[in-house]
Formats: sequence, C-alpha cells, structure tokens
Amino acid sequence: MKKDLLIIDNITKRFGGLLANQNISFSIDEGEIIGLIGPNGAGKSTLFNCISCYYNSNSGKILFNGTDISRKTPEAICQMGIGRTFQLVRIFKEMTVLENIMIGAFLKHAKQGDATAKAEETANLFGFTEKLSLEAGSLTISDQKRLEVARAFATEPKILLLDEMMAGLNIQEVRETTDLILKLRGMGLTLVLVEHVMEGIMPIANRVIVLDYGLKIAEGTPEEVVNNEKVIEAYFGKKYHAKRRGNTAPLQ
Amino acid sequence: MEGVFIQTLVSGLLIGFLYALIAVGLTMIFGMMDIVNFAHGDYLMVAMYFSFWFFALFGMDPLYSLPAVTLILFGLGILTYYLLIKPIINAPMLSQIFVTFGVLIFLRGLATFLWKVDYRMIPQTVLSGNIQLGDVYIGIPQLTAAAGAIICNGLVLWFLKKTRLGMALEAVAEDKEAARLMGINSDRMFALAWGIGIATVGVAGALLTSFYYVFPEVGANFGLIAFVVVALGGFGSVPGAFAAGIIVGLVEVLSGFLIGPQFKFMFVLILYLAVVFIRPQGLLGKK
Amino acid sequence: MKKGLIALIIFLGALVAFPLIFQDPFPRHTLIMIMLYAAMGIGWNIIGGYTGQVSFGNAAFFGVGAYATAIMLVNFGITPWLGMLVGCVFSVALAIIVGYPCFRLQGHYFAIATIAVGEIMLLVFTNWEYAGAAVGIYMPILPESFMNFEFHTSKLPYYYIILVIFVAAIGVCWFFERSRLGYYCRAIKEDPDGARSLGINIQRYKMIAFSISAIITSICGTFYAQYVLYIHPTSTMDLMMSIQLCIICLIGGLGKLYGPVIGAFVFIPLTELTRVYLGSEGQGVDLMIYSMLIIILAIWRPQGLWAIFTKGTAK
Amino acid sequence: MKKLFQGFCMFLLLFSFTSLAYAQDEIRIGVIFPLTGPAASTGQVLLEGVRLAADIVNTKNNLNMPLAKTIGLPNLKGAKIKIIPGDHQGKPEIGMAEAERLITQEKVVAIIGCYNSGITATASQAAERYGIPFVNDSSTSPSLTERGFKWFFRTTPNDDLLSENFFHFLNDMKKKKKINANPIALFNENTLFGTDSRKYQEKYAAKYGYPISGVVLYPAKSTQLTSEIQKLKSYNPRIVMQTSYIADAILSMKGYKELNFAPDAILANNAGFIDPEFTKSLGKDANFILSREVWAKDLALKKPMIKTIADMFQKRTGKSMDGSSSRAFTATIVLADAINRAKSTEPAKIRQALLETNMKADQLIMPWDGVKFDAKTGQNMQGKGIIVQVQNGEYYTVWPFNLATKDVVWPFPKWEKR
Repeated sequence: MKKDLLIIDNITKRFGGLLANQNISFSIDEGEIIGLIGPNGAGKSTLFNCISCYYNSNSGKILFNGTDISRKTPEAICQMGIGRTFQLVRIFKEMTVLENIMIGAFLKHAKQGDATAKAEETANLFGFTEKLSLEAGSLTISDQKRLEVARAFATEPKILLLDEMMAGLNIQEVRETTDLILKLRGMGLTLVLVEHVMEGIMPIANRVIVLDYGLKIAEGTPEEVVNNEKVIEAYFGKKYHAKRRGNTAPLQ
Repeated sequence: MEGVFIQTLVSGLLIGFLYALIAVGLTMIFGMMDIVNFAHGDYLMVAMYFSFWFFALFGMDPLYSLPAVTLILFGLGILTYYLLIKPIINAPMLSQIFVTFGVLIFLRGLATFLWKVDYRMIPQTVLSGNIQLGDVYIGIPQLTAAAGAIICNGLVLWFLKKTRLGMALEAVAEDKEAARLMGINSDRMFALAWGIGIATVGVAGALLTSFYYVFPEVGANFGLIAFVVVALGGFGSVPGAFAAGIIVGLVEVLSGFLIGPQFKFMFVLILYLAVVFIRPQGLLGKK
Repeated sequence: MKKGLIALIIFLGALVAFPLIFQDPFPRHTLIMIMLYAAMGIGWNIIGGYTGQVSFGNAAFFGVGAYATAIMLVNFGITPWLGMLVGCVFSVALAIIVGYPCFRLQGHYFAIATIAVGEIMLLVFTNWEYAGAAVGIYMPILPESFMNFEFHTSKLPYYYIILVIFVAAIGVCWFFERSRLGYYCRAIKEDPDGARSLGINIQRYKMIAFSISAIITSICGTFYAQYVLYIHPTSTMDLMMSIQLCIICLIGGLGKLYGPVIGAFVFIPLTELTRVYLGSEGQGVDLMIYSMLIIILAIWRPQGLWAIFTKGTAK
Repeated sequence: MKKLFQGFCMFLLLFSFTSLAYAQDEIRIGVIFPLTGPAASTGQVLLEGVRLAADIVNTKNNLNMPLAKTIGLPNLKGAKIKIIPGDHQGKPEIGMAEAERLITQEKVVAIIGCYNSGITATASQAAERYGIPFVNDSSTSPSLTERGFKWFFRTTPNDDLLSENFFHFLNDMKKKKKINANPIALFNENTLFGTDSRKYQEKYAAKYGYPISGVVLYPAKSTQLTSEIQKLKSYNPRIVMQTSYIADAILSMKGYKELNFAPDAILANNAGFIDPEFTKSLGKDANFILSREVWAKDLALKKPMIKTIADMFQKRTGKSMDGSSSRAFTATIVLADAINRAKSTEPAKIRQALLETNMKADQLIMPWDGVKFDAKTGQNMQGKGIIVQVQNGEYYTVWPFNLATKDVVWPFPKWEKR
C-alpha cells in the first residue's frame, strides 16, 4: 500500500479569462477509490484532462510515483501506468469488441498472439465473453462504457481515471458498475472517478474531493463531505441552505 | 529598372485579385459544409465556355453576358448540390472527395466531347487594350477582372455578415442541428451556399474570358491555385481567401521574375507549406 | 479464413498461368499495369485506407524510386536492383521529412499539403539539370539480362517480376493487418485521441505506415523505369497518378486487404479499353463513363466493390 | 470469397480474346498522335492529313503524285490502305503502349507518328524492338535520328537544319534590307522540343556571330507568362526566337501586347505558331510574326497541286492546311509508295523500299528538293525549310526570296500602330 501514488500539487488551469482550476491540491494513495464531484462547470473534467495530460496546466505539478508528469504526452503517461476513459465514450466503433480490447493489450504485449489472449481474458473479466465478435458501435451505452474501461484495463495500468462512468445508466447498471469498480480495486487498482451519480460514488469511495468554480471546497470521507456546509451550499444554493439550517438530520 | 519591377508588382496584384475571386466560392462552400469541391476549377471552365458561346453565337461581349453566365452557374451550383452533394453530406471525407473529383472528370469529358479540344479566344472585346502609366502597362481586361473581384468579394462578405439570409447561412455553418431548431431549412441553405459559391466562379469565368483562352483543361491550373489560396487563407474564411489570393499572385509573379520563371509556382507552394505548418488553420481560418 | 486462402491460391495460379497460355503482348502489358497499380494501391491503402491519412503525394515516392534507379544506372552504371534499394532509402527519407510536419495537420489540410509536396517534387525534378530536367532520362539499351533488369524480346520476365512484387505487397499488407502496427493504425484512423489514451504514439505509427507505403511505391517506381526505359517528371510524379491510387482503393474497398486488387482489376482495364476504343473518335466520352462510375461508387457504395463480393451488407 | 476469385479467372480468360480478325485485302497502317491532352488540336489536324492522303491513294485522282491516279496499291492487287488511329495523350509510356498494341493487336505493317518528340522516342523504341518501319512525319528533335535505329525514318527536316535556316535568313536580310539583328534572346518551353532547339539555336548563333543576350525557359501550363515576358524584356532583345506549343504561343502573344513588348522580330519555331488555332484565336494580334515552316498555302503559285490538296483539306475539315498536316500527308504518301514498290507487307521489304525512296520535288506538296533517306540515320536529306510571315491573318512565304510571294515586314510594328 504505497502512500501518495499520485499527488496533485497546486494545479491551475486558465482558458483565456476563465479560471477552470485554481490551486487544486490533493494526493491519492494506492488502492483507494477517490470520487471527484461538484456541480456542472466546476472544473472536474478540466482537472481530469490536466492529470491525463490532454491539457497542459498553467502552473503546478502532478507527481506520479514521485516523477512530475504535468508536461508529458497522454501516450507517455499511459505507458507509465495511468489509464483513462472519456466523458463522451470514445471506442473504435468499426472494430469488434475483441479488437478494441486488443488495442489496449498491445501496450504490454507486442506479439499478436499474447495480445489476443490478454484481451480475451480481460473480456471475460468484463462480461463480454459472448460479444467478442460484435462491432463495438452496435453495443448499448452501458456496454460501450464498460468496454472502454476494459480497454483501458488491458493496458495493465496502476491507476484508472474514469470520467462519468455512470452517467445515463439505470439503477441496475449503476449497481453493476459499482460492483465492477470494487472488483478492480480488489485487484490492487487505484481508481479516480468523476461522477454526478451520488448513489453510485458515495457507497464505494474511500475519499471524496469536491470542486466548485475551479476551487477545491472540500475533501474527506463521503459522510464528512455530505454534511459539509459549503458542499450543500454549492449544490443547492444559499436560499435552500438557509431554510434547511434548522433541520440537522444528515442527508439520506 | 524599377519600372519593370513596378510592372511585375502590378501584374502580380491583378492576377492575385482574380485568384482571390476564384477562391472565394471554394472557401465559402468549405466553410459551410466541410466539403472541398475538387471540381471548382472546372466550373470556372464551364463558365468560360458559356461566356465564349454567348459571344460566338449572339455576339455578346463577355462583359454584357456576365450576369447571364453568373445566373447559369448559380443554377448549376444548386443542381449539383441537390443531385450529388446531398446524398453524401454525412459520408466519410474520402467519398466527398471522390464525388467532387468525379464531377471534375465528367465536366472535362463533357467539354472535350461537346466543344472539341481547340483553344478558343475572343480576339476583340470591348475591354481590349491597355493603359500606360509611365512605363507601366496595365491591361484593361485584367483591371476590370481585378475590379470585378473586389466588388464580388465585397458583395459576398456583405451578404454573409449583414443580410438575414447571410447570417442564416453562417448559422448553419456553425451548427446544422442548432440552426434547424431555429427553423432554418439547412438543405436550402446548403443549396444556396453552393449556388453562390459556383456563381462567384461564374463571374470569374466571364471576366477571364476577355483576356484568356478557354479549352477543356483550363480549369486544372486555376483549380490547383484556388486550393492553395483557400488553404493558405484558412478554410472557410472569405477575407482570408481574399488576402491569400493577392499574396499568391504577388509571390508567383515576383519569384518568377526575380528568381526564375520555372520556379514561380514552387515558391507559392513552399510559402503555403510554411504558413500551414506554423498555423495549421491557415492565416485567418478558425481552428 | 480457409476459404479465402484457397481462393487466393486459385487467383494467383491463374495469374501465373495466364501468360503461358496467351502469348499476345498487349493483354500481358495490361496485366502488368494492373499488377503495378494494384501493388501501388496496396502501398497507398496502408497509409490512406488503414491509417486514414489521405495522401495525394504518393506519386512522389514512385518518382523517387524511378529516378534513383535511372540516375544510378545512367551515370554510374549500377544495376537497377541496387538502384531499387537506394530508391527505397531515399523514399523513406522523403516520407519522414514530409511526414513529420504534415502529420500534425488534419483532414483536408493534410490532403492539400501532400498535393503541395507532390507538386514541389514535380517542379524540382522538372528543373533539375542533373536529373534530365523536363526532358527526362533515356535508359541505355543494355544487353538483356536479369542483372540489367532489361528484357527486350518478350515481356514474360517483366510479367513475373511484377507478379512477385505484387504478391510481396499482398504479403506485407497481410502481416501488417495482423501486427500491432496494423491494429494501432486502424485505431488512429478511428479516433486519434482515444488511441493516445491507450499509449499509442500517433506520429510514430503514422510515420511507420507512411514509410512502408513509400517503400512499396518506390519499388514500383523502379520497375516502371526499367519497363518503359524512359522516365520524365510528368509520367512519374503527376498528381493524377496519386489520385488514381485513391480511386483504386475506393473502388475496391478502403482499408481492406483485397480492396486495391479489385480496384486495379476494374480501374486499369476500364482506362485502357476506353482509351483504345473510344479515345480517338469518342473524344471525351471515355472520361465521362469513368467519372460516372466514380460518382456512383462514391455515393452508393462507399465501402467499395469489396462489400458486394463478400457480405454484401451495405451499412 | 470463393465466387470473388472464380469471377476473376473468367475475366482473365475472356480478356485475352480481344484481338479481332481482319479482312486480308487491306494494308493496315498505325497512326499515333496526341488526340487528347494539351496538344490535341494539332493531333486532330495531323490525323486528318493522314486520312486525306489515304483517301487519295485509295481513289482515283488526277494528280502528279504517286498512287494518286490508281485505286489502292496496284502492286498489291489494288489493296486499300486502312488507317488505325492511336491516342498517346501526350504521355511517353502510353505512346509506347499504343505502338505495341497497334503492332501486336491490330497487326499494322508500319506506324506514322507521334508529333511530340519525347513520345516519338518511346514509340519508335517499341517499333524498333518488333522490327516494324516507323515513319516520323513532324517531330523535329535531331536526337531521334542519332540513335542508330534501323527501322526509323523521318521525312521532315530536323531542328538542326531548320535552326541553321534562321541564320541564313538573317544573313540574307542583313544583305538585302540592312537590318540590325543584335542581340537575340531565346524564349523556349522546357521540354524536349524547347531544350533541344535551344542547343542548336545557340550553336548556330555562335557560328554565324549573333550574340545571345539571354535565354528564358518557361514551364508549360502556366496561368500567365507576365514574369517570363518581364525577364525577356530585361534582356532588351532586338530579335526573340521562340519555341512554344499552341497554348503558350497564344498566351505569350497576348502577354507581349499587354506589356507593350515589341522587338524588331519574333522568329518562331513553327509548332504552336503555325497551328490554325493561332491566327483564329489571336485575330490581328497574330500579324507580323515570322515562323520557320516547311509548307505554306501560297507556294501553290509555283506549284498548283498544292492548292488542290489544300482545298480538299479545307473542304474535309473546315480548317486550313498547315505545316503539320501537310507533313503528315506527305509522310503517308511516301510510306504508301514504299509499300507499293515493296510489293509486299513484309517489314524488311518495306524497309528496303523506304531506303530506295527517291521522290522528286514536283511529286510533293512541300517546298523540298525531294525525299531521299540517309541509309545510316533514316533522315530525309532533301528537306528544306522556308520562313513565313503572318500578314492580315494569313501565312505568306517570305524566304527564300525566290519562293517568296510577299515582302518581309521588318521591323515588327509597335502594338499601338496596328
């Protein structure tokens, strides 16, 4: 259980005048599930893209196993062990399910035979055993999202960044996804999830970090965060917050 | 000696305005629909033939037949859209390239079949002759062509920026679905874009016929230059195409004179590559 | 896959046997041109079809291959086989020099940048005195031998050499399709950003695909130079040739191993027949037929004829 | 997958049966010209020249020309000539492929062609390989007859002779009209035709002591020639010697007028300047250019037969006969006559008959002394060049003075005085 696997140190990202992220800092230990939540436009995806180097942050550092990766390329950090998925699913639609996963597997398995084996093994883990030869484009949304995770998993990362995995899923699919994430953690993987679906993230997250208007307004266990004044205000606005102050029962 | 230099400068400017006029239609269509019309040069050839036949059959000077030729090309543009472009609006880029490329070969084949391969030119037009300023000679046909180019570009720009219809065109260019929600029939807008785009080539063709010969392959040279101008100016940007047209004209003539005629087109291409590598979206194009 | 293999063997068997049964040189010439363009089409398909980078400048590699062989043979008397290797080296160098800046561009910009590069190469060779400028290079008529790569009495040796090159190109593409490189290229074509998130260095793999494409095209250039024994800029580096390579792959099926093969077998005979039977009288009719075919295919059959023959399930 | 490749095997078998059967009583002559592409308008005119000659041979005509009075080739039982056209589209590799197709597929006994020197080179290479006589009617690049080919014959005088003619003309003009001809500038297109001509122009300019102030080589297919003409102007030549095909010939004349460039004389290497399109497109702007030529309609004053042939050509094509079509016509007559004398279609016999050709001046529509081929190179030794000048839209012979029908207008009038 290595401490501080990934450290976000004072990250700031500006788009012209808009301050998307302002001096955000936190650290992630190996094996944790971290939730990254906040209202729309809080800067979650921006931070996500800064970590995965799709954006270059204006200032601050990102340390992974002690090395600063803030100026590296997306492919470099994947090779170092950081896998990611996208808010809008980016799977290879005209390739089959197996081929999609193979693309991930090829990172660590140059030969086609090994890559195919690894891909089949990952497909079974993610429940695609019968759908291997289906075209990825013909899958349901939840299958496509799961395929994207399977593909990232096939690159054998140490840490997985999942961007709104549960958006648009029904209750049943959310539960399946949370079981899957727990299974992944069980295999020693560290996971960072950007989520809106509270029922999904809250039960399984070790710690939750809340962003609002580009600022980190809270960090802590799910229970602490849920009752944190600033978080409620950020989500429900001042007026509602004032009315509720009398009732101190925790949110269900 | 400097007289000759100014003469080259003037000639470069004149041909540059014409390149700008030819390119404006191409960039408009691309700006609207992300489709590069490979047959653009050959619509110019068709326009020149119409202008020539107006002269040969009815004795109308190209300047007088200009409105008619422009209207015919406008109609041709709309016809091309509904017949060929509509089915491939959402097709992959390569299919779009090959439909327009097919049109290119078809127009050349048709021209060769109908009007044979001879070089046709209008020997005496209303505009023939040139003006002399000191020892610099400016051909009147070229001057009118340049003036026509400026007016036409101005009109297109005014139409896109100031009129309701123009803004609707721009809206559809930005986001087809969103524009549709505003009650804009995007199909008719695209047809209009093709109509105007090809009409500007009609104007260029009519102006060109007064000092340049027409034959089935004439579109090839101008077509390639139009591509370079549009890409240099930035796809979709009308002012960009205008500026780039003039730059290409100047670079071609100056490099031809100062360094060597056989290299003139090479410098235009090298300039284009340099700009595009530094600014991939061209001079004024949007990312 | 078994069925495909048998069909391939029958097909190649037919190609091998054909010239032995029919002696006429003209059908042989047409078949040689078909195989030459099919091999170049396979070269183009690797960068244009599989990796999705539409290049209109591949004719430049063809020209470099042809000129490298010609210059070395005429000026230094070096056997064209060595010239072929040197041609490949220069072509790969050109691919890297051109590829590095061009691959930063997307879509139409990339296509038009390759047109510009192709035209620059054409202009360079048209004005380069040492390489015969616009006049071109006449290859010396050497005694007929394999080493001289010249055969005067019959076209049979040329036929079998291009057959070997053609089969080699199919082989290269077959292995390419199954290798990591092939999968990565297809991923780059579908979604570059998605591919980067899986650790694929896009520029490097585009460059490798472009280099393979350059090598195959360059070898075809060398063959052409020795087959026609006279080369000049417009016959080896013309924009029209690059575009024909795209048409061949589009007709046959993009990003499919047999796409260029089918495309070449349909496209080349069509151009030859229309020129021969319609050329002088038809005056342009041949261009009209040929263009209508392209338009129809591009609109109603984007996956190319390939889809008709196999699944036939148009999407 | 299976049916895909069965289809192809059938295709291969079918494809090979394209050679057609022929009636034996016709003499098949292959003709390769640029029927499409940049020089297509000249190609069509050349083909019509050949077809007119074939018609005359195949029918009875009262003309003092071999085979005119008889039907077909008498020594071959009156067999008629059949012209098989091929289009090389301005591409050397297609020229070669067409030559091979005509020889092997269409079984022609001889080939006439190809106008563009670069393409005659590859097409004649194919004919040499198969041992079929190749009669070149209008390509003037001297290198074609320096390759030591056995089967290559050329009726037209080449650039070497024609370039030297220019300087004879200039010397005569100096003597007769006291003109000042220094300096000269060259304005040539950059393919084989232009670069070859330049070599001979420079060679003879030095030999006859005419300084050359500058050479401008321009690329074909330009959208405008302003920068080239400016460069030419900067050498301020008194005489411009120009080598251009039709498109650039028209464009450059338009450019001279636009930039008000009027040297004392423009001496053109025929090609584009003698094409019927030249005067038709430029109208009065075409006036006063001088061009080397091998034929002119006004030669008919000395030789009436020329008028009848020229009128037949005009009636047939609507275009006036010119240097190119007249040379294509002559080459066909020479070939037909040789086949007739050979009494067989066997290549070696035709070659022998060609070598023995000795046609007299009065049997030709050309201002040559006759047609007699040099045994080693195949070049017609008795070809002669003339100089013509365009005066109000028509070509008139102005040199040699004994054949001249009009006086030379020298210097080239300024544009505004037209």
